[in-house]
Amino acid sequence: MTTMRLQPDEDALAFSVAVRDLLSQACDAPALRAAWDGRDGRIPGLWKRLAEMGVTGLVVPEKYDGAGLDLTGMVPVFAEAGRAALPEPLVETATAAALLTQAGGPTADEWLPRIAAGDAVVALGDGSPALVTGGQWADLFLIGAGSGVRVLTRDDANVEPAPSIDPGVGLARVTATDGAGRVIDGADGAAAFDWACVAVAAELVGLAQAMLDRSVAYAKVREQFGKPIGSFQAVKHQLADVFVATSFAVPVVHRAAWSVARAAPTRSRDASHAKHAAGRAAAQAARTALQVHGGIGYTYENDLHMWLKRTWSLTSQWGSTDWHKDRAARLLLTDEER
Amino acid sequence: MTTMRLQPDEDALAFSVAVRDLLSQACDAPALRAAWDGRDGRIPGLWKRLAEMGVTGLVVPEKYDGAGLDLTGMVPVFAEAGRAALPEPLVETATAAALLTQAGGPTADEWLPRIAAGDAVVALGDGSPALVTGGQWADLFLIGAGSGVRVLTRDDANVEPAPSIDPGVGLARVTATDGAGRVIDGADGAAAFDWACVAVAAELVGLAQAMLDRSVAYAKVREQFGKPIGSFQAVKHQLADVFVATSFAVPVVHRAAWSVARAAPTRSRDASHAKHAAGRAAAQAARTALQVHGGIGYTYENDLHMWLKRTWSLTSQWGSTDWHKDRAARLLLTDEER
Amino acid sequence: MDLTEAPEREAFRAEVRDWLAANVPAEPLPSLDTADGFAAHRDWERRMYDAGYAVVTWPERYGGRGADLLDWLTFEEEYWAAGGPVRVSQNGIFLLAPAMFEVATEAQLDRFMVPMARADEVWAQGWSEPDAGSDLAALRSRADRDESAGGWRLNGQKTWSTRGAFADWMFGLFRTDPESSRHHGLTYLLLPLDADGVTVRPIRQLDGEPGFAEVFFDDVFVPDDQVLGEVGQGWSVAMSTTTSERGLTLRSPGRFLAAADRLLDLTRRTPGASARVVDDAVDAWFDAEAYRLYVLDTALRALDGQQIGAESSANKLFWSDLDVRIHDAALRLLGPAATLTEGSDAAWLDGYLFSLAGPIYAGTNEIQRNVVAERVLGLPRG
Amino acid sequence: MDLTEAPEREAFRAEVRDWLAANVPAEPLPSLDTADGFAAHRDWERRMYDAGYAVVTWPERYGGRGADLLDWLTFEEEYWAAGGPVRVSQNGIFLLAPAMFEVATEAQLDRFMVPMARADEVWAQGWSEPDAGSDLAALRSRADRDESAGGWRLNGQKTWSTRGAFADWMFGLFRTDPESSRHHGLTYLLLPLDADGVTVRPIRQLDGEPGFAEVFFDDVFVPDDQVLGEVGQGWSVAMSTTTSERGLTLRSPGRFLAAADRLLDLTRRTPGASARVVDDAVDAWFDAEAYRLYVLDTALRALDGQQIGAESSANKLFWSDLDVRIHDAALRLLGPAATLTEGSDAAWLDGYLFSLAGPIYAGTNEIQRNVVAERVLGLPRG
Repeated sequence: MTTMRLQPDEDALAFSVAVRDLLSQACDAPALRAAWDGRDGRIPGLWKRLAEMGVTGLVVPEKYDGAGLDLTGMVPVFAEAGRAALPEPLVETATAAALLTQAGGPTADEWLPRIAAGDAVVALGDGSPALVTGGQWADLFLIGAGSGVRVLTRDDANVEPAPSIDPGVGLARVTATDGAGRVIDGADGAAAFDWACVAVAAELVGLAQAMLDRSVAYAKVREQFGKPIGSFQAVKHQLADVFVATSFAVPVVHRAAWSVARAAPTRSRDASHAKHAAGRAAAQAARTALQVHGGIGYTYENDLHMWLKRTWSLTSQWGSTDWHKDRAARLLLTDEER
Repeated sequence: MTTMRLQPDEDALAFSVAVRDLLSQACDAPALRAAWDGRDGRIPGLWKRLAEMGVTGLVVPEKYDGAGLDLTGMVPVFAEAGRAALPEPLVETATAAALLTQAGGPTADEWLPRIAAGDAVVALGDGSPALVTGGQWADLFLIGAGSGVRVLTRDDANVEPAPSIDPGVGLARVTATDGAGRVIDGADGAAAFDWACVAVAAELVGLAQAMLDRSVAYAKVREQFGKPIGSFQAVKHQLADVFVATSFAVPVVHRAAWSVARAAPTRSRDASHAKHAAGRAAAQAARTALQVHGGIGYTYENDLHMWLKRTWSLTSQWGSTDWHKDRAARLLLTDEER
Repeated sequence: MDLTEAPEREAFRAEVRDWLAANVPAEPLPSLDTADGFAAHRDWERRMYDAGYAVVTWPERYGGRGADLLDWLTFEEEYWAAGGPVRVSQNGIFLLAPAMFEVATEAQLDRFMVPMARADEVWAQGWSEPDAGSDLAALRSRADRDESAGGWRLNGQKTWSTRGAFADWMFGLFRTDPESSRHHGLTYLLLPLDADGVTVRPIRQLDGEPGFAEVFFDDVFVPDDQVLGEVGQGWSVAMSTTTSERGLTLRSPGRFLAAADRLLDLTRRTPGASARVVDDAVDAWFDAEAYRLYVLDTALRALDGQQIGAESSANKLFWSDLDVRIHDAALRLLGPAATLTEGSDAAWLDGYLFSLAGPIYAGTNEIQRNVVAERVLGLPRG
Repeated sequence: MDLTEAPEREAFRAEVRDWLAANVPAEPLPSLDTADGFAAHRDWERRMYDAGYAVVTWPERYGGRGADLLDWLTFEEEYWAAGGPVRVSQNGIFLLAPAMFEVATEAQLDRFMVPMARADEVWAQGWSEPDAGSDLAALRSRADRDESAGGWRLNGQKTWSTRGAFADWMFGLFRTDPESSRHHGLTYLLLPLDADGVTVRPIRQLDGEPGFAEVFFDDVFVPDDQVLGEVGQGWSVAMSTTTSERGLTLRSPGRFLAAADRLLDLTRRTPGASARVVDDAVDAWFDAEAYRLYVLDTALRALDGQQIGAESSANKLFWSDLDVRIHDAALRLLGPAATLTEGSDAAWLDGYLFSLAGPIYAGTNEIQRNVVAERVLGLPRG
């Protein structure tokens, strides 16, 4: 009798499995390490392969050669990006596509096909100068300015790489050259921000699951005092707590995606709940992973550090975990009804 | 070369051992249960015995037949009161003695000898009506009113017992009859409040240690899965954490007593630190004790509940644990130096 | 993905809400753990039964309306939001009933289900024993075969029997094979607490009221038609119950959502509340909402025919911690009034005491973490 | 009770403060874990030595000034408050030196202490091995007797050797009795890292810099005069060290107090900081102060001739958790700037990475909790 469903649609889930398969080869640990030690932190050619697979165009409307997915279908894809610690501007470009789709007009006509084709990377920021993830790699910037959104091409902005412990997010300080760019009519920057927060929350859930999987695998093989450390209650219980925190963040992220896709009145509250729940779970997963790995997890040689640092990036960007709790508190405590 | 000392003086420690000996018989579990089921929650005759031992007069100046101890010497005695979950108005009456000693004058001349002799119980409150611990038992009330302190005899006030889950604190709602009582000249109510907070912090440390001791003893004998539950890491680590929290609260309480006794500029900050640290440790000890005891700890037949409920009383009275953190935060973040 | 509520479900929600608004007692009933309170709660259950709301998910022939899990979640949300009384028949309808519908005979269903639903017969549980708490498989209470009388004779003791002080019947596990050990040779039995040889000793809990009881058996006769499922299969029969106890049907989200909403109300009307407790209150509300979504997702997947399993231990860890945090935050907001046992806010203290049992019963949270680590994450046994 | 500071101590504090104000480098030195940084830190140690501040608690003949624990605490408070550099000679002066003063020969003291204090010889530690981390007694690196040469030949591997990448000498435990197991048959040896047969492989830590190293031994000769204490007594010699590592002398309160004060400053200049992180910052400051008082009390009782023991494990649990919380709160206050590796606030990220090692090395906190539970509380071993 019911048609209700909190999980993403089957086809979206199937597509995310295909994305996982691609990333498991094209973005495996050696490729990641190479990217981190490389020039710009990215994996050469991967963006184009994602485009060929249709990933960059998922949220682009069909008339622009995209798939026209809404955020609920994107969640499992972003989760795979997180699981792989993907060093590509997927969230940023997808959020920009959602924003341009909503606003329409000449900028959309010009850039949405390029995004679908994988020929354009777009990053978003707020104010000027702004600290922008993906900023080092972007061809176009959508910068929140007061109530409106300003479009800046690479020539309209001064882009200065911001050295981060996580080279895989392409962090940059972006300053608009005076008077450059123009404001897009009717672009809803606030909605785009919530869209991005849920996308990042999905990434954080994927990161948490990946760190939990690594920790469990290590705890099964690493022996101390003559048995696997995973047989000690102290280790078991820390990992069980991470599993619980992560499991209960997942439906929160799905629901927030629904609220954003439907522009529900609780959109911002739900988006903050998602970013907070996923950020908290990922932070707990990171601390536990390091503690379970012990000294080996503290080394650069071990792969774990790339997941830890991505977690630190994403919990502090797009509104920190604390910031989202504060925003939700304001929304919850001022309006009387749920 | 050094004469520095953070522990109470030897004679004060020796005296507290004598108090512990007295309470271990006169305030043992059966006596405590009888008091809880009794008329007024107190142990018949115990106040007089404490007076004969000199406990009620410890802070009373020698010229009023007291011992003239300062707060640093009282801390170990209050800790014993907490350890025994003593259902007597010791902290209240001692705080009143300290306040009357500081203020001097006719009220001091009249009441301090009675306090030393164990003929008077005094309680303190703020405003009217005020929720007052020991209020059910008090002969005299010292009520903060604006900047001053008002003295009320039993006849000057309407005293209405406030039903509490902890009958051993004699909680009452005290309302001054209009215009009754008079203000004591030069009484420093704020200093007395800090004095009481440190005294209660000492009690909380004693409660925490008692609950830890009970839990450790139970964990050694209670068997599940064929061995003592205390051999399971999950139980061990919870108890170890309680030990750490309690151990680090102790010197904080001693230092706060010193600051209060010397009217140090950091007096209020240190008093709040003590109430917070001890309250946090006791709350953690209570939760852990209940979890380690399991079902048996949840019963009224087991003695543990009296320590749990005293902890709930003292963490919520005299400024809750949260309240003291907030006060300290204001003091810390507004003044630049430590 | 689709979270829009079907029209017929919205209609059901509205119907339930109206009935509750008109029928939930304005004054809270006296404590379930007192004789008067117990009687008052029985009457309330009967009123629910007559209106068809006592057991909405049961078949109609037993007083239900064959509602599915979603309608049940809806009902629970409305029930707790309306301030409905605690369910005195909880042990029966949520713990025993699932096992009954699994393995009971037609005759047993006809005999027991309706009185259970009307609370004419209130059930106590008989799981734990003095030396078998967390380690349930260490049960020793035995049932010896009495062939001539066609039944079993019970000897031993149960403890922590919730509702035991006032209940009419008990369900529990007994060792029918004296040679057996651990999970083997146990049988699931049903017996009236007024049977010859049964002695009930109420146990006072933290609040001083007899919330549970010790039950002693001295050669108590239980006829064969009061055996639930196969002789010797008691453990597997019971597991279907304890799974549902930790899983969906005992700790419905509605109850925590209602408490979290009341917590936010208390926060709003507490001027000068400390920053931390306000933050903790919002955390608690977040997690109540997360629990609602998690259980909704589980229910939807169950309706979709998917197997539900690992969820139950994670569920229990989450709700039992959440329940404590909701009530702890409330008491901290109440400050000096936290320990008062009378007045409009005293319900928070009752709720706190109740919540403190959560991490202990139905398998301590330490045990649950072991279960998650070993059965879900596949870590080696200690 | 008396917390007034004696005049001579106040004078010492003032003298130290003045010297530091005049001498601590205005610009922070480059990272200790780079070649340049290492050299710069050596120079700094030498300046401290020449001024008599490198090892204040040591006897004067070795470059100290025979100060007691209280003066040492004072020195540390002033040192970290003044923003003094990390101590490159830390392993030597805080881990090795206590053991040296316990059991070393006059000749060994004369040979090693002054170069250690001047950082002419920087020491690396050789405790852990690939299969002996938390379980230190599982050490396998062996030292075989070479009677003719009058010494020992080392074979095996050490790992997690802090400062190993750039240090000159190593101290560590080796199995001199091949028949022995666990804590028995181990001997405490001192050896230069440029000796024949020693291979040092730097290990890059989280920040990408070689903070520690693996060290391989291929028939490395160590003469008898580089044996510290009795042959076969290495474990007890080392314990005096690891106790002081977890106890008083390695994690001085001054360092956490200074960090907590900087955290409060950061809080004050972070408008719109979330209520929770402000609260966590105050918590951290509270606990830094509690740690100062706890260590002060321990020191005073030690000076009073009382035995200090159980404190060390509780200490390590407390400061390692505190250090993480201080830096975690700071990064949360920095928000989007938290991950930046350049700029005035980047030191917080370095400090966070450093703090994350705290709960792991010198006996993981899981091990420490076992120690507290078993040795202090007397709970039965697993």
